[in-house]
Amino acid sequence: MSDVLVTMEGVEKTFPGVHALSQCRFELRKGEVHALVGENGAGKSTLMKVLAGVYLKDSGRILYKGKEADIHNPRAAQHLGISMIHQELNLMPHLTIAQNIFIGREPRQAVKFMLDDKAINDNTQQLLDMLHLKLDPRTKVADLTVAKQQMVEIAKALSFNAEVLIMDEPTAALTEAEIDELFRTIRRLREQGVGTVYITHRLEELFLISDRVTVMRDGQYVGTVNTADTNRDEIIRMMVGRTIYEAAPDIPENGKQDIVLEVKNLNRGRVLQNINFHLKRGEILGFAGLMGAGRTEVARAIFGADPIDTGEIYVQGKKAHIKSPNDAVEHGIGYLSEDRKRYGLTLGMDVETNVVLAAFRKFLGILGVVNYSRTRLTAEEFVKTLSIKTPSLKQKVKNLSGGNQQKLVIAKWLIADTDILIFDEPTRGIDVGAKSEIYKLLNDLAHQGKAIIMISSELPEILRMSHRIIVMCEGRITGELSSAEATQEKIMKYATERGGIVQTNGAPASAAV
Amino acid sequence: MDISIGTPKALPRGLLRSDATQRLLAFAALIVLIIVFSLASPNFLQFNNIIGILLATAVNGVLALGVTFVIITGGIDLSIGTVMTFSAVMTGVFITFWQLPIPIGLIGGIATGAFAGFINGTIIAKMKIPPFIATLGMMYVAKGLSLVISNLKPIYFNDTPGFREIVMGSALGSVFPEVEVLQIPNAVFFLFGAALIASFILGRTILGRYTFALGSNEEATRLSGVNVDRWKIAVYTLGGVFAGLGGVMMASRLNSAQPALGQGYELDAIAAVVIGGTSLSGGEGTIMGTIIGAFVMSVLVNGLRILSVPQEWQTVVTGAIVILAVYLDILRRRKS
Amino acid sequence: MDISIGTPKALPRGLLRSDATQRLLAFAALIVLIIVFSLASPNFLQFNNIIGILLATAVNGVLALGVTFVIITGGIDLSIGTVMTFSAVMTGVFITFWQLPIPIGLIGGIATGAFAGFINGTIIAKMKIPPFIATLGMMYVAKGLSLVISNLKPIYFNDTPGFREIVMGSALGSVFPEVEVLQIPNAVFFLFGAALIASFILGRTILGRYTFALGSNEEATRLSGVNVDRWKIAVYTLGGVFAGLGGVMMASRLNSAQPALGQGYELDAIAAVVIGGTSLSGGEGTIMGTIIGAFVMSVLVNGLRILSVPQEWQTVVTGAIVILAVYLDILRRRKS
Amino acid sequence: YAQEATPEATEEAMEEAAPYCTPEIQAEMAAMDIYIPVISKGFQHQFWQAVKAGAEKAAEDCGVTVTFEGPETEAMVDKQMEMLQTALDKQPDALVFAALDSKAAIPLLERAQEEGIPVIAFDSGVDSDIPLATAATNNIAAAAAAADKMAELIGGAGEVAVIAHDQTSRTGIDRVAGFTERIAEAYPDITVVDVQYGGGDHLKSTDLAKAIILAHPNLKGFFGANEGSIIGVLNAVTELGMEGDLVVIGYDSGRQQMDAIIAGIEAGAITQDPIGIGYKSVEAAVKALRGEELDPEIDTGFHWYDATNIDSEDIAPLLYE
Ligand SMILES: Nc1ncnc2c1ncn2[C@@H]1O[C@H](COP(=O)(O)OP(=O)(O)OP(=O)(O)O)[C@@H](O)[C@H]1O
Ligand SMILES: Nc1ncnc2c1ncn2[C@@H]1O[C@H](COP(=O)(O)OP(=O)(O)OP(=O)(O)O)[C@@H](O)[C@H]1O
Ligand SMILES: [Mg+2]
Ligand SMILES: [Mg+2]
Repeated sequence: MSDVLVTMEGVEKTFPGVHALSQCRFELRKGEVHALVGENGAGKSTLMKVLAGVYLKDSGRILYKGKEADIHNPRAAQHLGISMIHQELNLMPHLTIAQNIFIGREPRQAVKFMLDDKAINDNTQQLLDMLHLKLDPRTKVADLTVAKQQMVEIAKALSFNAEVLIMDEPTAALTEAEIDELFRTIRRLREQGVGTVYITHRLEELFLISDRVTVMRDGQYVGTVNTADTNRDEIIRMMVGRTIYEAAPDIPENGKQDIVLEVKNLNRGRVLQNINFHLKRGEILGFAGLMGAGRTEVARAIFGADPIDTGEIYVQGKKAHIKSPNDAVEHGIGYLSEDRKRYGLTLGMDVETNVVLAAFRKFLGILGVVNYSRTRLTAEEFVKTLSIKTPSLKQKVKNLSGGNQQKLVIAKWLIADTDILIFDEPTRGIDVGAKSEIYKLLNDLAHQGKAIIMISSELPEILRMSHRIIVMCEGRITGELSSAEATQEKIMKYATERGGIVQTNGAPASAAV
Repeated sequence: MDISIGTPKALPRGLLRSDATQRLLAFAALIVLIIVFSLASPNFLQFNNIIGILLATAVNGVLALGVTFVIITGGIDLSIGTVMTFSAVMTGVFITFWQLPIPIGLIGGIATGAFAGFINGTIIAKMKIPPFIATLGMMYVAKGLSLVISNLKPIYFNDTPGFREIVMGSALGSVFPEVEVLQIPNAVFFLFGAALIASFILGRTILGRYTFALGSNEEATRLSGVNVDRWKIAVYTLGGVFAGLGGVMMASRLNSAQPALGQGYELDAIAAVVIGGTSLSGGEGTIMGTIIGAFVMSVLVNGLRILSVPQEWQTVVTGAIVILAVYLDILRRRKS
Repeated sequence: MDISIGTPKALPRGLLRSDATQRLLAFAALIVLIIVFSLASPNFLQFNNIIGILLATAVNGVLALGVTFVIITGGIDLSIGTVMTFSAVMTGVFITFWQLPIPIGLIGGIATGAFAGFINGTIIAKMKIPPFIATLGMMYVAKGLSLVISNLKPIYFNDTPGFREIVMGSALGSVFPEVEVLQIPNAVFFLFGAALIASFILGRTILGRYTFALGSNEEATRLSGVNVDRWKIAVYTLGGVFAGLGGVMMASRLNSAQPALGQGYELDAIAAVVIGGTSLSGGEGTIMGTIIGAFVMSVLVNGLRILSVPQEWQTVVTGAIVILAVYLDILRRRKS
Repeated sequence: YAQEATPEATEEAMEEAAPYCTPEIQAEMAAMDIYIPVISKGFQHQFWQAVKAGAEKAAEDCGVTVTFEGPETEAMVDKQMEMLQTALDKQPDALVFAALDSKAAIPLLERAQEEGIPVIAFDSGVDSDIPLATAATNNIAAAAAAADKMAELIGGAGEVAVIAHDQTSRTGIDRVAGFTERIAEAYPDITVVDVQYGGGDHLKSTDLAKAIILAHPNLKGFFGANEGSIIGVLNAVTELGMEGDLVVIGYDSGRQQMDAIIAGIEAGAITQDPIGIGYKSVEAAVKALRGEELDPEIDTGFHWYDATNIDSEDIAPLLYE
């Protein structure tokens, strides 16, 4: 018997208007971490969803341990020992962590239909301890931040003791410490012979964790290489079919520019305490910090998405009363949320509507009649500029890949043409090619005189893009650095005055999963 | 894969295209019903009965138009039936009690509906009460107020000559008095006129766009800087306008405002909307679908009556057809 | 950074805690109503009237229990009112027409409800028809069938001695015949017994867990390998069981099965559930809340009647109170 | 005041009970394939089912076809108009109709007249001379008779209450008005302390009646203005253990009410002759079709019945279980 766990051959999958997978293949061995990379919309998630029983393939074969497997639903996949962490969070917010982890296979009491909640909680506690997560199994998932929810998803996937573990961009919402912990866990699993599929856009992670890399492009298999025998540039070339020139954007000096946004003594419960900062014309102001530091809260408070307790906001020197996002837009502030599906897009509507949604008032004739020829032209123009992959302007946004959805959100705010733009994790889940396009875009916007706040959990990105960096911790601003003085170490020092979700004394876990 | 815009101009606009399929299929169901009933009874396809069907559709159709907007936002309006009645009663108050001229009475009636819708919208948007509950409350309030204001008695328009002719007269027919097939009551034109306006609002105006956006993802719409509260109130107010129009049509047709009527109409209207392919979870729907849905309902009821099917069986069949019609629509969508 | 949950073990369990607050607040509203009515009328707090309120709550409360499950899954059941009637009619068929023994008749009645619920669930889960439509269809079908089967006539249980005593007798009272305050009709114990069972199912069993999971995120539940179709069917079937129980209780109280009754009961039951703090968007809810909600409704109606408030005003007040009660609940949640 | 509540008109109506439709007429009609739709005010209630039974009996006797339909509630004026319109579209030979709102129906009745379709009204009249005859109970007089009985049985003084089915339907309004107005004008020592409406729903009427009884401890009598309402009153009395403490007077019949009357829990009730209404209306339609002159008023009468005469020949045929 060979050590091949999964073989997928000739897999085809079409969605209405999209040929998502064509003649795709993939192979996973025992005890390897197999990275799957490709541009947004390349079909990575779709291929793995076929393996996990979420989508039915149109044709092709899946061999599991050498035998043809019929994976027609998620349960069938679970029975085979295939477990998947989805790109989108798939949790029940009203249930507790423990209830989420054991959904579908709850321990029962002597009477079969009765639940044994103590066992659920105890087992979960063990699991969380093993991952060094300081979480109470009885906490409702709705009360957790995205990052913590992601960790719960990971804990859940691990709890299956699966032989095949698929992780679709698990680190997109995580910070360094958590990623370290995750990698430790993955390595431990590798030793136990688990085969892990690891989808990511953070190419540097490939070299930290993966054994082999498979590259996909436009729904097709491009190739598989041993990580040890390749390098970043080669992978990028395989992904995009060309070389990407990753020049550091120039950061123009802008010390003399006027202040367009000033925030004074912003307070909101324990989440935001005494936030004071200003933003200048043409400036990119980076917001760094660990997850839960309160950066999103700052953005939402400025944008009027959440009510504030106290504090003042000045736009162009004048005091602004921002009670709702509508007020914010009227004051020329735009906000791109970190969770595009929930807060950024009307997924059931088409591309055209989504890109003009924040700027409809610009396309109105008498009686509130929408000038569709103008919305179409504008949408077309921006879809082209940002090279958003979509079969047509009338494609429903939910059928676009994650990265293209993100570009759409950006297009939306570019059309709204606000002077102040707050980008919350603008490159989360975006491929390298698109990322460099977005960096360039941010730069151009700053050059055009827009004032930009960029919230990011990726330190290299923050360091590369920002004129100035504000570091937050626990709802307070703990430091400010100019681009010249900023380094990863300094930022981390400000950002980690106390431990994160992962215990810092994390002893290497030896217990078996 | 087709990068960027592909051939947008070659394709008919996506939204329109899917609408077209939808219309075709719901329409097919309607045609099947009509064929079955025509074969089963020679009385079904006579001119008078067709007019009867059109008339029976008029009020429910107009109500359904308003609910279409509400349902596309992902909401529901249980109050339209009794708000319709309330509007009819207020029309009676204006015209019969206060002796105001007919046009003012009609506008007053419609404004009453709009006002009730505005209250619905305000409760929903500002107090964050789920639409089901807010409009359930309004259903009771409007019902009670209709009875209180009318003093539990129908208000008659017998002393207002011409009131009945507003919907029951035939403006077209009076131009061609000798052509029988043109003796179509105005109610029918009210229905199709209202449908055209609704279609225009939904398809061409900002209100229509936001109606869809609210239903698709309200939070994302809010975070796009749209004043969702205001637009939500506008949608429910619009629903109220159609309920008010239904009310004055009802009053004109019966030449009286019947205060006890109305409850239950909301279910027929909602059924029409959903049969017409509008999704209760919001974000999609068409006016054409709603009109066809309304006709499916009234052709069904009329046909069963023409066939003298016992009433209790009519109820059973109606229930089954509602489910079936929606199922067909779902099958169609799954295919596409 | 103190990201994790502070002192988890010091806090009471999250779910329980929020339940407790919810109960307390809905309960407070109930108490306020009771105090107001007691002050307004000396007749309100007499023993017989309290029993009257309890009895008036019994059927609606039992129906509301079933709907609670359905609503927690994010669904709705508009058919419970007429399914209740259908169950009552079938109980009549079993006991009066077929002369089956009472226990079998009762079980048959409840099974009828369960069957209707099962059909609802199947249509919803397998045919993917929205609950609103599926149960709207079932509402009509059950209503029609009740009339058909009973041949439009009430079915009497006069020849079945002891049938009326099932809910109207007082098992407790007969043990202590001389103590007046213990002469509590069995219906009350049925209600509380059913509530206990419902509470147990919701809180302790696998069905309860999946009820919450379905309402919280159905897709995630499905991706976790749960057979969501099967559990959804189970939830609607359970709703049907409670409707069936309501039906036999109704039949016993009226000593007859009245085939024309039932429509409209679903709205009262849904209102009770929502007043009790269960969210129509699913994922949360409690049995205790529903019971309190049912009492709020019946205390309100009873109090207004005791005060001889004219009916049309009762309707207005009921509407306003429904909105207000839900608003209070929303305010509470926003605070917490 | 009148001890015998039955007005003369009723006696008259009872006399001409000889069936009109002989086998010859039956054959004649059958040959013509006559169709007569009956549009009623309702169909789910026992009363209307009894009317239907009468109409179907007449149809059988006279060799014609009838269909019977009515809206679900008496509020549904427009639904009834649609039924009427559909009925006319079926090109009937005659029409039998009970208007929920007589004014609203006039245009359609005019259409019937134009098309030469004879119209017979029943239950309550139509404000028009189109119907050739009207077979109806005078609900006001009937309820007034109930008031007289009530006064007699409670000794001419005290508090009484009323539960009716509907505050807007003609029958609901007439019966409540007939009762309360009679009390007001003839019995100054009697007060009607409460009038409430239970929609004809037995369960709601029960809870309602209970609340009224408890709110008015001195209540001496209770009038239930239709079957559902009186069953509610009876249930309330039974559940409160007050059998015999209250004078309960009902309307119409039905098994439970009849049992209660025999058991002495209910003093008695007013019954109409629903079967007769149905029968006579269809019969009148046949007469009209045969070109006969019709008596425009067919009073089908009402009767007081109690434990003493419930089994009598006069009453028993009027009651339905
Ligand atoms: N449910 C669906 N319906 C229609 N089209 C879909 C659906 N899911 C995915 N697609 C399309 O299939 C293609 C592949 O998408 P997929 O999500 O697999 O990409 P991906 O490689 O995971 O991209 P990303 O890195 O952005 O997540 C895309 O063009 C996408 O628009
Ligand atoms: N739904 C919630 N319920 C309770 N607390 C929350 C919730 N969401 C966020 N918080 C808390 O609010 C604080 C700020 O969170 P926020 O999301 O603003 O952080 P962030 O810096 O943007 O981090 P991230 O990288 O996760 O977006 C944290 O303490 C977090 O625990
Ligand atoms: Mg993906
Ligand atoms: Mg954030």
